[in-house]
Amino acid sequence: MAIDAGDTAFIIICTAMVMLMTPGVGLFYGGMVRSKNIISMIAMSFISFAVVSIQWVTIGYTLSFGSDISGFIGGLDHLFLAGVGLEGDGIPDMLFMVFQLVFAGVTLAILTSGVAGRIKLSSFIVLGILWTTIVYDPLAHWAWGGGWAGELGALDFAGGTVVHISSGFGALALALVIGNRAGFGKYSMEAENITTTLLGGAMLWFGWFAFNAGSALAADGLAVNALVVTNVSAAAGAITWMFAAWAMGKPSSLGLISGAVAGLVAITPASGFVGPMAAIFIGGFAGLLCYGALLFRVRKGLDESLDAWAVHGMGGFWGAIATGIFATASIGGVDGLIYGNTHQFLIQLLDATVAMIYAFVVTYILAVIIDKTMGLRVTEEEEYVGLDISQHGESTTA
Amino acid sequence: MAIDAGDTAFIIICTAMVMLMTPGVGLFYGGMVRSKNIISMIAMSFISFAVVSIQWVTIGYTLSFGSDISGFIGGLDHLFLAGVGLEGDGIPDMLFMVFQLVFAGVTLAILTSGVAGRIKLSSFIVLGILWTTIVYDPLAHWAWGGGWAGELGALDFAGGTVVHISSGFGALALALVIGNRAGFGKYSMEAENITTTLLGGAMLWFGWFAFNAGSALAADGLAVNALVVTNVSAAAGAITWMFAAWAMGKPSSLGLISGAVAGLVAITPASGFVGPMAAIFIGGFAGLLCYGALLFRVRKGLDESLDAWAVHGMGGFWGAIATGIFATASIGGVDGLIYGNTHQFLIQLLDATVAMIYAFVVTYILAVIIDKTMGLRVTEEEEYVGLDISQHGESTTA
Amino acid sequence: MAIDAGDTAFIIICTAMVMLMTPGVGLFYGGMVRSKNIISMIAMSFISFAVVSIQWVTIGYTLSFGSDISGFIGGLDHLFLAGVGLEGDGIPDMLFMVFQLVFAGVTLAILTSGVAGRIKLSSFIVLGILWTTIVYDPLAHWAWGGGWAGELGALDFAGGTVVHISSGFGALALALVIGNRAGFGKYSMEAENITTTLLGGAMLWFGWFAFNAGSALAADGLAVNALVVTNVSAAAGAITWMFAAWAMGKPSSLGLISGAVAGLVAITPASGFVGPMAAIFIGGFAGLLCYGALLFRVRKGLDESLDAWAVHGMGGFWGAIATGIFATASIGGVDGLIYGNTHQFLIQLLDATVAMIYAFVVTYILAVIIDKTMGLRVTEEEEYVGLDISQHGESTTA
Amino acid sequence: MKTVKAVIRPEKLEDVKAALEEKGYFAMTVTEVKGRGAQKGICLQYRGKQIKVDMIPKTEIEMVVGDEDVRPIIEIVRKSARTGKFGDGKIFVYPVDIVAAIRNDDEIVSE
Amino acid sequence: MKTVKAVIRPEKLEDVKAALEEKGYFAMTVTEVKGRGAQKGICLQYRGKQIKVDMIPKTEIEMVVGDEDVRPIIEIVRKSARTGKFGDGKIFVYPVDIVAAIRNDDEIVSE
Amino acid sequence: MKTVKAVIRPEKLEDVKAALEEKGYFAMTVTEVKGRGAQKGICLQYRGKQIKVDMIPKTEIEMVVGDEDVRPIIEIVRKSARTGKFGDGKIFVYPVDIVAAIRNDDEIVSE
Ligand SMILES: Nc1ncnc2c1ncn2[C@@H]1O[C@H](COP(=O)(O)OP(=O)(O)O)[C@@H](O)[C@H]1O
Ligand SMILES: Nc1ncnc2c1ncn2[C@@H]1O[C@H](COP(=O)(O)OP(=O)(O)O)[C@@H](O)[C@H]1O
Ligand SMILES: Nc1ncnc2c1ncn2[C@@H]1O[C@H](COP(=O)(O)OP(=O)(O)O)[C@@H](O)[C@H]1O
Repeated sequence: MAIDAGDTAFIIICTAMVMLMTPGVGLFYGGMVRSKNIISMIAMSFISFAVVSIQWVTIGYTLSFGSDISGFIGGLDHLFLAGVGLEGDGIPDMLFMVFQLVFAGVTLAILTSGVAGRIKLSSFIVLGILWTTIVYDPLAHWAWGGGWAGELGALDFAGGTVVHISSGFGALALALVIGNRAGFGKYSMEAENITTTLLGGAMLWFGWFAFNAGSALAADGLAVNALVVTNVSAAAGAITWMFAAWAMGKPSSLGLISGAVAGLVAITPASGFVGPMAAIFIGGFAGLLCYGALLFRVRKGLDESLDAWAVHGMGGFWGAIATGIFATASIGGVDGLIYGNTHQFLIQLLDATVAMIYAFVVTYILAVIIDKTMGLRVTEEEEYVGLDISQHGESTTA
Repeated sequence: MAIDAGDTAFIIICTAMVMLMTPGVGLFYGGMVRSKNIISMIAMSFISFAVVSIQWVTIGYTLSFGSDISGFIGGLDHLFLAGVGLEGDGIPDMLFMVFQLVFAGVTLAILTSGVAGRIKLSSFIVLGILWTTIVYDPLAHWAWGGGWAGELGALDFAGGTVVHISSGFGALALALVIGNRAGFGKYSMEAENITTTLLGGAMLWFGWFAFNAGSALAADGLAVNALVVTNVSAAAGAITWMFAAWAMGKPSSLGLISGAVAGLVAITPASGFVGPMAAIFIGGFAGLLCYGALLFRVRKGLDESLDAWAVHGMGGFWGAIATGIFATASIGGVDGLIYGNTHQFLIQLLDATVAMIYAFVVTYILAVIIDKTMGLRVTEEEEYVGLDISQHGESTTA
Repeated sequence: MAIDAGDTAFIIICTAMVMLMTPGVGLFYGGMVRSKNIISMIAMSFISFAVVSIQWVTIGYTLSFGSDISGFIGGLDHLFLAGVGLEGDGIPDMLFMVFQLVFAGVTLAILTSGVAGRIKLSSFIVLGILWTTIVYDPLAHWAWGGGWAGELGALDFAGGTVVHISSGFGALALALVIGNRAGFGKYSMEAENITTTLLGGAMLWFGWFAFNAGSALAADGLAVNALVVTNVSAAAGAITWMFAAWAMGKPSSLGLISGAVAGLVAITPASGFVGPMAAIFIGGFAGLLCYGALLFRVRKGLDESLDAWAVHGMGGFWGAIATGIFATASIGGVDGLIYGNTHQFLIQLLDATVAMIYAFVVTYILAVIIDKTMGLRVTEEEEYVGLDISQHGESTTA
Repeated sequence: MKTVKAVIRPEKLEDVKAALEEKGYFAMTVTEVKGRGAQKGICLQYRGKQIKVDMIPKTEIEMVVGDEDVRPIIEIVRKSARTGKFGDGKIFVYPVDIVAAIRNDDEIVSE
Repeated sequence: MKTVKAVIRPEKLEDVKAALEEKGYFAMTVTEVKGRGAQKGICLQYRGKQIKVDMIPKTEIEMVVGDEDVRPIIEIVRKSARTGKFGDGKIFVYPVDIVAAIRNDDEIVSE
Repeated sequence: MKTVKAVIRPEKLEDVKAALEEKGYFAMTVTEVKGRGAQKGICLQYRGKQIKVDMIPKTEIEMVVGDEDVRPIIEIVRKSARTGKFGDGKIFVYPVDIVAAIRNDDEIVSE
């Protein structure tokens, strides 16, 4: 099959839209921290994207999509993009490469939230490069690059395990290693720039259409299905979280937008396999589940600061399972539990569990090593004045 | 005709871009209210989008595009998207459905401006669901779903009556029922976050390209024409409003961006029927007309708070008429008044007038009913502290 | 060749994305000035876009793309878009026209940075219309409209000379004529809204994909190549500038984002001619070069206020040269210096030098004339209270 | 010399400024603050349970004036800023020892 | 009447407010400020050379109270705002001549 | 003890801080304010009619110091903040009764 202009147009634009999610993550998280750390949060998203951009075109792509080695990792045949050309099947190979690049970039940006307001910039850069190489790249290979999970038949349409379970449980591990922010639980650490968070959330919602629909890799009915279920799931998540928060107090806008993100996360692996009515349930349940996880996390006194674990980790896990429950052969060719396919459900459970354990354990070890060598955390005084000044020499008020 | 990848790519992306207009509306309006209500304005745009997303895939789409009942409303054949598949003519039916969904979402968001800073959140949610069902859905059916207006030959390329007259005159009715903000005309209620408004305006301008060009439902010459006239009209509106404001005082940036929106509104129904030079006139005149309407509204002491009536209502009315004046068969197959087709002009006048009356009257009655039952307005104290705190329990300064 | 839906979809969306770069420029620069001038910076970007939109459809397009007159300028055959139809080769002629329009708009917006915080609005409007007509339009004609540079074989894929050298050296000329801001070098003039700048930078990065990839005018392999090298170059520029700034002090987020823009500028002319590995070098070197140029400018005590010269002027110059060095026939059909084609290198050098001189000299003369007639600069008191209040009657704090 | 410091409703600032101007009092310094009075802030009824919103945005006006101007200013502010509801604010008067201009060497030393 | 003005760590505001409330002190005006103390700000070690970060965000609480309340308030603020590290802040007490309500004509004149 | 409060041009803050530091005066609290002086703000000529821009952003510096430091500080601020044009600002000096540290129990009580 030759290059199709429609499909190529589609994936080029989707690539740009997914790229916009990375600063979107930065703004989303930046609004949630105290003003003294807002530049740091946004800057880390840009830095994540920049370093992954270089890592991916040199080594990352080939580790993920090079010829399979034991189901675990890709070979080095595409080192420095060797053999990745402007020809391809429907879309150029090079376009597939860059579409995958933007996924890797945004995943690392999500990871930053667990260490908000206390990580040393230099250590973050080193950690980030290593993390994307030894956590993200294998996971991408497993699911999409010919690795064991894909071979087994695990379904992950747009990255429930690869992007969300990895970053969510990774952030949890990081938060455990780096420790709570100074004064956590004693001082107020309320979101200080909610409008920034809402703007970031809007950018995420927008970009997510490309994230999921683009994962069809063609402008076809499957892409349209992904588009529709993505939107419906986000809306349902926003609504359930909002009402749950309302029942316990006030319907905060942070709850609303967090619920939308929860819905978006949960539908990600499922978006090529389920229909709109299932999506209402998947998203609506994600809103409740992730809100519950957040409350649990707070009760435990754990400073996984901006809830990547609760939203991306737990939401991603639910999404992987939900794919095994609600998948229908009429859309993606595979049936799930409710259509009698217990097998698929078990595969999903296995895949999600392995991804969760791998991401958590490897991230934990990596963080400990960096902590012992470079030191993961800024000094108390640097944390006190904020990372904007201490790491970047900048401040939002002149 | 089968699915075309180019057209499908186009409308998927357009859907995402129009979706972005909804938070764009939130930011646009959020910047214009006092800081104590900014979260409320943005949150209401997200809530509008979320509830309409669910309403549309359950009941709204079929009311608008189900098989026609007496020219007034669609039947229930597509309830819960029954029969809306991934196949279609050029683009999948499901894609048409979701492209229409984002229009319905942004329309409700525009409506919120009339009640800025004083509506009870719970009442807004109920009002919003009912409004989209009994005002928006019929209007969409009339114009595009096989209803009387479309049958009569009324032209509304991208929603001059459906989106703008409905929300503009609806906002006027709401403002009349809910009453002026406390202290209106006595206190200063200046825009407090102008850069936020400008950002929202940029998102609107951007999304409007998809709104109008996407309404061609194909990536063809007609879409390109819509793109070009949309931009030209926006530019002309920005310029005339700016100079009119300059003549009376200062060329405020709010005037500039309001003029751009006026130009965008006015060209909306006309964008598939007129050429670029007519668009300069349509947009330029819209800038002056809407600015005049705003001044009139202020003189009357009426707190239609953020001028949805002046800009969307009057701009949409002008656009519907202007379509009847400037339409040229060489672009959209129909001639207007200046090419001797008085008939078309009268149809446009009729269509716009009926839409205006329907939207105003039904919204008014709906608002009165909700006011008598749930109460539309917050208490004086809640209004005083602002909706951010009183409705959402949040604040922009920590 | 007939209209292709895929290509048309692609360029319509690219047009919208490039349009978004104009407010992106406004936000990018707006965050870098003191808060009393932020509205002014953003408003000037909108005004640039609005006036160029009208100029382009009336006279600008034909001056650039009308039938060639002596290699210098286009004839008046397309005055008021005469003969620009909805048919075409791959994409409609009208679409090519509007895609070019958004380039012209953003270029004028970049120019505003040289006179930040001290230009009279009325003078800027007059200057802007004249500048786009006598500087931008000829340059566009030379490169893409059949003018001498294109005929000679100069390569400028997406506007290195036309957009960046012109605006960068133009801004330098303007800054020299208008003089430094009051108190420059004595008072602190630090960026006061860095998050706004980062948001603007994100919009630029996003839009630039369309700027460069769209310049292929088709959704094909060449567009994909442009997309990939654009991203890689931006990432490399961000990284090198950040580390250079780190070596001299702190890795500021402003440095990071400025480096990304430097990388984006430099790859612009080269994006259809070089591969990803060359792009790493081009962008990485641009980060260092532009940072060096900035330091040089500061040492000279010259208030080219927001470094359009250092980033766009010098970055664009480097990009033009780099195209002549790294071009490879396997991508764009032409080889550069490293493949032994000295000739191409010399053409690039000539083209960039002529563009630089032309832009600088003509802008300088134009600025002097306007200064002598209307006066370019606001009064000292107006500058002191800020352009937001003095030119627009608005303020960011109510 | 005395400093008159008035904490008022933000939306009353324009009225207060206008009323002061009319009587020839121009010089002032204005700060955005938040505050609560003896009423412990505002209580919003919320599903049965009360939510107390303290720390309401207020505007603080500070004017350094001659001793004889204190009374008239207090009256002007009261008249122009009063709504009669809780939250109207307070006026505090402080002694000032020295008032010195920066532009030139003008100085007034109290006593 | 006296004005007690305390410059504290922003993150301690909630604690201080709660501690004051407990003893019946509600009325206050709060301002966001920046400041540095005699320690000349915080010194960050940065690649060998020291970078001084002065002007750290602080929160200023102002309470106008009767003379007899000054001591208790100082103690409460000290207890609730103290961490024992540099940067805890300072309390200043000023004399006040007049306290006047805007809502009604209530007034207290010192002396 | 006295409080010296200077309202200056925001762009002069760095100069004033540097000049004060040089003489050993570090401790200060800084607030963003807006203000107008006796000149009634700045008048912009605008198409014949004048537009008055009052309420120009200013920076307020507050320093609590010993009585003997008041004079030197006034002079330093004047020297470093003066441009000679309207809008340079004002310095006010207030009496202070008590200065109390929060970090420890240090206290100075003015006589
Ligand atoms: N004793 C006080 N000390 C400091 N500020 C006060 C005091 N009393 C009132 N204020 C300030 O004045 C504002 C208005 O006071 P409030 O008690 O609401 O007025 P009223 O008594 O008319 O209701 C408060 O928000 C607070 O900022
Ligand atoms: N003499 C002073 N004048 C004005 N403000 C002061 C003075 N001393 C301290 N402050 C304010 O108090 C804050 C905390 O002071 P600091 O010296 O850090 O406390 P500590 O002495 O406990 O370290 C400073 O940031 C400043 O705002
Ligand atoms: N009497 C006053 N009371 C309170 N603030 C004052 C007073 N006079 C001046 N200020 C403050 O000082 C600032 C500068 O005063 P200004 O009159 O402009 O100085 P100059 O007299 O040198 O022109 C004002 O903006 C205001 O904030």
